[in-house]
Formats: sequence, C-alpha cells, structure tokens
Amino acid sequence: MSGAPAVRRPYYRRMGRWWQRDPFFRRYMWREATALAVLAYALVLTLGIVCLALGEAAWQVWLAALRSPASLALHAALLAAMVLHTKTWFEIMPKTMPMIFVGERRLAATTITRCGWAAAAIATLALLALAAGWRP
Amino acid sequence: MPEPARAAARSITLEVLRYRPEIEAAPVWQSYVVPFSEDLSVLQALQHVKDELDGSLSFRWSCRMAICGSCGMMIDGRPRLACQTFLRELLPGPVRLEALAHWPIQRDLVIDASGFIAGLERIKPYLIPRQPRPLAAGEYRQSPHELELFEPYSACINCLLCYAACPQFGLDPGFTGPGLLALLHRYNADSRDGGRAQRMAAVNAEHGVWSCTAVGYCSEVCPKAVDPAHAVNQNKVNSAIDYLRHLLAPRGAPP
Amino acid sequence: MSSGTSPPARSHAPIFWLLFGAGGMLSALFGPALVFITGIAAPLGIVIPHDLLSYPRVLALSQHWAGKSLLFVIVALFAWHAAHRLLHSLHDLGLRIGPATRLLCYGSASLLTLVSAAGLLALGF
Amino acid sequence: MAAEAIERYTADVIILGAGGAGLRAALAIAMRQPAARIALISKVYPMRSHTVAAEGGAAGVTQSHDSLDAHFHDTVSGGDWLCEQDVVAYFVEHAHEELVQLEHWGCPWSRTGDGRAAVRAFGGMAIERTWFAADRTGFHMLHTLFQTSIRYPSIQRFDEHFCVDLVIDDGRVQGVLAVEIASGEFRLIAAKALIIATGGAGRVFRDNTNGGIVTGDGMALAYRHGVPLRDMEFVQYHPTCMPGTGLLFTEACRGEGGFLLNSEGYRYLQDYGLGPASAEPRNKAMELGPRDRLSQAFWHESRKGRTLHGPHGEYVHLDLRHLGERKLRERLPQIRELALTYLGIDPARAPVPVLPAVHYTMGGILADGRTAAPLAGLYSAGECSSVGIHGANRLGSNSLTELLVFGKVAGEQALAFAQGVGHGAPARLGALAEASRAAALEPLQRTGSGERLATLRNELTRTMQEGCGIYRSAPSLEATCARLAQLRQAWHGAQLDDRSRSWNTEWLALLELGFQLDVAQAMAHAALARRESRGAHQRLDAGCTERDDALFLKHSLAYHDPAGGPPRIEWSPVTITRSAPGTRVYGAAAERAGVTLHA
Repeated sequence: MSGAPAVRRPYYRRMGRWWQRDPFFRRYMWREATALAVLAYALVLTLGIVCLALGEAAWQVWLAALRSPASLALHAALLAAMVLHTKTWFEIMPKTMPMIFVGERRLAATTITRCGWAAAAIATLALLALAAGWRP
Repeated sequence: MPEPARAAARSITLEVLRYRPEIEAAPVWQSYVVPFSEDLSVLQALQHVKDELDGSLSFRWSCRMAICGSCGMMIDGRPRLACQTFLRELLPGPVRLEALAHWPIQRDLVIDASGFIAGLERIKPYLIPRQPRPLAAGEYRQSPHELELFEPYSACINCLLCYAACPQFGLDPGFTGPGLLALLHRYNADSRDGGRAQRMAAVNAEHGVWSCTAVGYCSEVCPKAVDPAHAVNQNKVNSAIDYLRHLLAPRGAPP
Repeated sequence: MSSGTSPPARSHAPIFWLLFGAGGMLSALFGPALVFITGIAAPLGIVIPHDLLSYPRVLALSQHWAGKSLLFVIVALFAWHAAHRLLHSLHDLGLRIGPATRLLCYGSASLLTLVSAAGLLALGF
Repeated sequence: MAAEAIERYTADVIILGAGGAGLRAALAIAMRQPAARIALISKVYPMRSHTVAAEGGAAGVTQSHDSLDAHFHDTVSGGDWLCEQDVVAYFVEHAHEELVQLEHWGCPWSRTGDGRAAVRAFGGMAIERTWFAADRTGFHMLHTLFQTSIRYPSIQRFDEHFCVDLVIDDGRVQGVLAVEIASGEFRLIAAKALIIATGGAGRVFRDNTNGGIVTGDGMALAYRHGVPLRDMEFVQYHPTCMPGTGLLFTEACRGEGGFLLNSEGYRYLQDYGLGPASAEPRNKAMELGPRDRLSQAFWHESRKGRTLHGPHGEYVHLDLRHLGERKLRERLPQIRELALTYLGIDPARAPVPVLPAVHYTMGGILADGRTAAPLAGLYSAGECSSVGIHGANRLGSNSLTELLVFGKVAGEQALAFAQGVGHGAPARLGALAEASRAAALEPLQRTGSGERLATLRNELTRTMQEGCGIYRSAPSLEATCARLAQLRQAWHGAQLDDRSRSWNTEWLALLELGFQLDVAQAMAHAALARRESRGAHQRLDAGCTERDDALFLKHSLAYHDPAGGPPRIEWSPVTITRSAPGTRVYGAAAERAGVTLHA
C-alpha cells in the first residue's frame, strides 16, 4: 500500500522460550521428549541384535551391560518415559480419529482415551504373562 | 464465595502491553487501576479505562456476548475473549493484558489479522455443490447425523484464540493453522458438498495440515468448543489417504 | 487475491506421519512392558524366568520368521516414531527444518532400520 | 500537517456495511453481473457485523397449513398497520426462497428428523414458520454469506474502513470517503451507485442488546445529505435481556415454552390481554405475544411493585426450568452458556433475571418498495433502511429474512442503476473529498478544554433512555430534545486524549457519536410529533394514549437541518392494500378471531 510507514508498523514479538509460557506447553514438551526414550530403546534393541548376530560372547557382553547400575537407571527412566508416552498418546488419540458413532450417540473423547489405556494395560499384562512363562 | 481477598478487592490493577507505532519503537507495559465488582468483565474494565482514564488505549470489541469474535487477547498469559472473562476469576491481580500471541501487533491490543483473512481465500470456505440444485427443488435433505458431522466446526467465530494457542503458527506464520483448517474441514464434512478434491491441495502442503504437531491447546482455548485440533487431525487422515491414492494413481485420476 | 497462483507443493509428510503413528501406537501399547522386561526384570532376575534372555532362547526367537519380523518391526517403527517426533521437536526448539535436520533424524531411523535388518538377516533362518 | 493525496478507487457499486444485508446485496450483484465491480466497505471484518448476534431465527412460510396471507396479516397487525402492505406482500412471497437459497449456500439450519429444515414458533406469528440454526441463527447466516462471498473475485472488500462521508455531486451519489482504520489514511471510492446496509442505532440507548458498532452511521450519513429518516420514533424493546449488560435472551426461549414470572411467581402476561395462561406455548398468546406488548407489561408490573430488584435495577424472571437440561442443550445452547457464564445461573435449575432493553430500530432511511432512496443512486437494506415492512413494531424473525429479501433487491436495483449512468468528474469528486476529510480530521486538531467523549455519550444514552423509552410523554420528549441540542453543541468542543492516526478508536468513536446524535434527534423529534400511541411508540400524556388513525395513520419523515437546528418532521401516507386497520388482538381473543377468519 502507499507509504506512511511510521503509522502502519506492525510489531512482531519473538517466540523466545515459548514453552515456558504456559503449563500446557511444558506438558507438551515433556510428551514430545518421550521420543528420546523410544529412540534410546530402539538403539538398545539394535545393539542387542548386533551382539546376537556376532555370537554368544558378544551377547553375554550385552546382557552384562544391561545388568550395570547405569543401565538399570537408564531403563528406569525409559520406563517412566514410556508410561508417560502411553498416557499422552491415548489422551491425544480422540483428536486424531474421525467421529465415531455408537447408534445415535457420538463416542466421547474420554471413552476413547480410556479404551486406549485399557488396551495398553491388557497388552502389558499379556506380554508380562508370556515372558513369565504362561502359555495360552 | 465469601473469600477475604474478594471482599477486600475494591479495585484491581490492569497491566496492559501498549504499542503505539507513532510513539513507541517497541511495546511497553502500562498500569491502570480500575474499580472492581463481581460482574465486571475484562472488556468492561478496558472500557472503563478508555472512557475515564486514557482514551488512547485501543482494542477491538463489539457484541459483548462472545459471538462476534473481536475481543480476543492474552489475559494473564492465556488467549481468551475479554467479554466473557471476569475480573473475579483473576483476583487479586494485577491482570496482565496483551495482544493475542503469535500475531503482529498493529497497536496496543489490536493485532494485524490480515494473514487470516488472506488464508480464507485459499481454503475455499464455501459450499461447492455435488451438482447444481435449483431453488425450486427446495432444501437439501440432511439428517441430524449428517449435520452433526460438520456442525461443531461451523461454530467457529474466527476469534483467532486458537492461533495464539498454537506454537506451530507462532514458529511459522505460513502455517494455515487451526481455525482455517477447521473451517476447511467443516465444508469437506458437509454432506451437501462435493468440493473436497479442490481443497486437498491446500491441505496436502507442508504449510497445510502437516505443520501441526497435535499440541492440542487450540481446542483447550476455543470459546465455542469447535475442537479445531480434531478437525486438523481429520484433515491429516484425509491427506494421508489422498497421498496414498496419488501414489497408486499418479496421473491424478479422479477418485 | 491469491487465486491464480499455482497450488502449493504436496508434502511427503504422510509417509513419515504414518510410520510415526504406527510406531507411536506400538510403543504406547507394548513399550512399557518391553522396557520393563528387557531392561529391568531380566537383568534383576525378577518376575520372569532367569533364562528368558539366554543366548539359545533369544537365538531361536530371532531365527524364527515370526520372531525375526517382530523384532524388526519393533526396532524400525520405534525408530521412525522417534525420528519424526524429534524432527518436530528441533523445530519447536527454534531450529529451521532443512535437509540437515531431516538427514539427522530420518537418517538415524534409517540407520537403525538397516543395522537391525542386517543383523537379523545375518542370524539366518 | 500537509494534506497527502487521497488514495482513489473505482467501483460500479459501493456497499456500505458488510452484515447480512450488505453481503446479500454483494452476492446478488456478483451472481447477476460478474463484470460489475463491487466495493464492500465495513468498519469491522464482515464476520464481526452485528447480524452475528441475532439468535432466534428467520421467518418464511414453510408448512403446508401455513399461508402467505397468514404471514402477511401477522406482520401487518404486528406492525399496528403502519406497514407498507405492498412491500409486506413482496416480502412474504420471497421469504421462503431466500431461506432455501441460504441453505444451498451451506447454512446449517436445524433439521427435523427426516432431514428438512425445522421451524419454530415466534412471537406474534400465528403458525410456526421461523427457520433457525440452534440459537445462533444470525451467526450462521452471516458466516454463510461472508464465506460464500469469498467465492466472487468481483467483490473487493475494504475491511476495517470507516466511512466518514458520502460524496454527492450533480444530484446523485458518486462515492464515499473512508478511513483505513489501521493507518488513518483516507480513501475515496468512486462509484455509480451506493447501497447503505449499516444496521441499526440501538447504541443511542443505555440498556440495549446491540454491539458497540451499532451506532447508526449509515442512517446519519444519508440524513445529512437530505434523505429523510422514516418512522424513527418506533424503537423496539426486547422483553428478555440481561440486567446490567443488556445481552439478549432470544425470543426462542419463549418459543420453546419459557414463562415470564413476576416477583410473586405469577405469569403476569395474562393480566394484559394475552391470556389464558396455558402450560404449553400457544402462538400469539402469553409469552408468544409481540415484543411491544410484553415490554409494556413489564413497565406496568414495575408500577404495581411486582418486579424483583437486583444490583442493576428491576427485573422479572424468565423461567426455563420445565424445558429440562436436554432440550436447553439442544435448542438453546448459547442461552444456557450466556446464563452460566455471565450470571452464574443454570437455566435448567433456576429462573433467569430479565428486563426489556432496546433491540431494534423499526425506522430508517426512507426507501421505496425496491429499496431506492429519494436521492439518485442511493439504496438501503436491512435495519438501517425503512423499506416499510415493520411498521410500528417488528415481529421477531422478520428482520433476518428482510436482510436476505431486500439485500438481494438492493443489489439488483443498484446494479441496474449503475449500468445506466457514467462516473462523475474526478476533479469535482476530489474537491468534495478534500472538504469531507478536513471535517473528519477537525476533532484531532482541537485545542482548549471540552467534555470527554464518554461523558457526552453517557449523557446521550441516559437522556434517550429516560425521555424516549418504552413510555413517552410530551414533557419527557421536550426535555430530551432540548438536552440533545445541548449535547450537539458540546460535541463540537469534545476533547480527545488520542491524536494519533493508527487505530485511533477514540477519534472514530467521536465521529460515531456525531452520527448517534443525529439519529437520536430524529427519534425524539418524531416521537414528540406523533401524538398518539401505536406499536412500540406509547405515550402517557392525555389525548395521546390511544391509536389515532384519523390523524396518524401516517409515516413520519425526519429531515436534517443543515444549519444545525432540530429536524423538520413531515408526514407521508401509508400504503394499505388489503388489510384495513383493525384491533391488534392476542391470546384467546386472537384465537377466536382466527376461528372466524378461517370459518
């Protein structure tokens, strides 16, 4: 448009450390940070596969490493992060799927979230049971 | 509600981020003390300032009933409509007021919303009928269920609070953003509409739906329960389907 | 006024988003249990039999086609889930997303995918 | 300050105001003649226009047992026979197709179970014929119209542009001068025809349901250029508004079955010829009586000491409890939300305090049945216009349909006019624009001491409320007229805090106050001249308390005095075609009358 720049001079604010601005954003950043745990665990498993492929001696090194206090501490942190991931994943899930109708009524977001959590609980128990030696 | 703080509060301080392009190089905070009452909204407090204390304070407002979408601003750091936020919720103060985050400030609490208006033209927010229907044929039949599929997204008042809640828009103003994507989906989801294919290019772009990281705060702050996050992510599903379809039929054959 | 300009380029994000979603769902369902079993219960010898991660058992698992696929899917999808999210997190932290950041994130996921695939294939059937 | 050149634009038709009527007019032109250039000017973004706040619905004959004749008679008797009957006939004939048109554009009308548009009961309507989109009808209509308008590139919008004057030369409208609010720069938009669609003027009263932008700008702009304002004494009070803020609880609350109760919990409307008090809502009875009668009944209850008292004065109760939470959520969601947010009251559990507040100006810019003003090239539509369908009292849900029906007519008429004339001489328009700009900038250059803007505005609204309210009398109106003249003087000396140009809303509010003062003077002087009681105009002084068809079955016309004196009031005949003035009957009497009519 024609020039009167002194009058029309929009001011742009910087984003800075925007995630500190609102508790909602802080929770979001924690949620996103769970990806570090997922990546770390994928790396641990990859190393395990490599060690397995290298033979029994290498496998034992991997197992020994898992027993180290540092690894245990790491996995405790990974576990916490995974649980946070499970919680937040199903919290956002209702937003990511089309509307679901049961008969005339639309399924509530909280119902979908709770179904997700329940599925995760069942999956966890099933995996633990399988690992503990239970066979269907 | 006989809280002592409430009974004692005869006045309350507003701290307003001011910016007058003809006077200040950058925004500055300015304080005003206004009389407190239980039923006073932030908008009414600002009107008191303008009428009685400082006529140079600028802000948009009109309907006073949360339907025109004019008076969105950051109130104690959260995007809200000034007309339906009450001082009693913000005790003891001071109440910090700032123009909606992520938008350029034009002056004081007034943002430059021209980016949103330009975006409207891109997303084709109007019914593109499957086939022309003469007026004499009367209204389309639309079941209450079909209405429900898009009705929530049609309730958007364009107040832009969702944009102030969206860090992705803040980081990248080219992002189409929650409000426009909800409006786009409102038409895509309408049983009378046949224009989805024409709107997909806007959705499929990086700046279309794919800048969204599902923060979800847009839906939290929406004063009309539009749930833009839900609309945006339904667009993601649609765009992913469109992408796969395009891979399988790359010549752009109509679906 | 923008009508008439050519439509914006199609993003390839859907591929990565679908991988992200699949990995996210898998890790949300099984991640906690897997981490607990391999990273805590097995090393400490609690809850599960102490020979669960013994060489012969794990070898047998990884040589069965089903076990092999399972391990591959877990590693690869976890990696792609994480890579996609971390790429966006870099953007959230203020970095511009360009070829370098993409290479860093998606490259890491590709690397884990290839290494695990190579390892699993080397283990034979 | 050296005067910079005024930026110039050219269009075929200018539409001033982008609410429902303005947008409908723009669409009518764009669809009929894509080559015609349309300048759509609004002081807010179009979706902020006050059409957005209309809640209840839009009337149009829909059901098979309804008839155009029934809608016609409801409208004419509701307007106390001050309607232009030929125009009402045109209106009711074209109402339904316009509602269907809006549906084809995507308006999410509420539906019946089989997918058709649903209709609800409304005050003063004998049969359910009000289309609605929950209780956000105006919102959905406005957004549908605005979004549809985006489709047409021939509509060039001037959003957030404030019109300071019309440019009139050679006896016809040639353009407007507007300020871009963001920069304070002036723009001359030249055109061959102008449609004014700027809405009402409810903000001249203290208690009102209107948005802050409803300041009568377009009415005053036309009035200052010699176009009379017609029937300005008729100002509608809506009976159910929120104490303090004046926010509206839609008539649909009563259409859905709400009760009005006085301090004794008694449905007092049965004492005012609107009974009997049946439990189920009955058309044209009790709470579904017309708005003027209901607002007047409140005043009488107040006199009898049967109102309740709160921090914002007297009120009565709107009782919705018996509708149940589910129906409230489904049919009146915004009402529920308003009561919860603003009053902390859940209408499913407690009655809602309400009082009458100014809602609508029945009068406006004189327009013939095809929206043309007695100034070549000028048209008007919507609340700012007096096309003649509301008479002395508008029926709820007629005005949203009016926007559509006469918005379209205005668009087509203005287009036809524009196609028959050329553009004016640029140099002459430029000189006129320079003069208008100087006048608009004058308040920014004032020195000395004068009143604050808010002081004058508060005094205006208080004066109008007290002297020109639900009931008026010669003494109250004379006092009001005198006070308005003083305020007009004071306006010329009012002082501003803000001398800047970008987003100087104080300056624009002062210009708006000038418009408001013009409109208020037209209202008060017309009310003083009308020595009878009719519809929304009710007088208490002796000899004026009844309708007087012999002397006042006439429209009032208020003419502006360029010298700054009071308006001149003249009279013009009412077009009566098939409904001779009769008695307005509601409640049981109306049902008896209906039986004889249909027998």
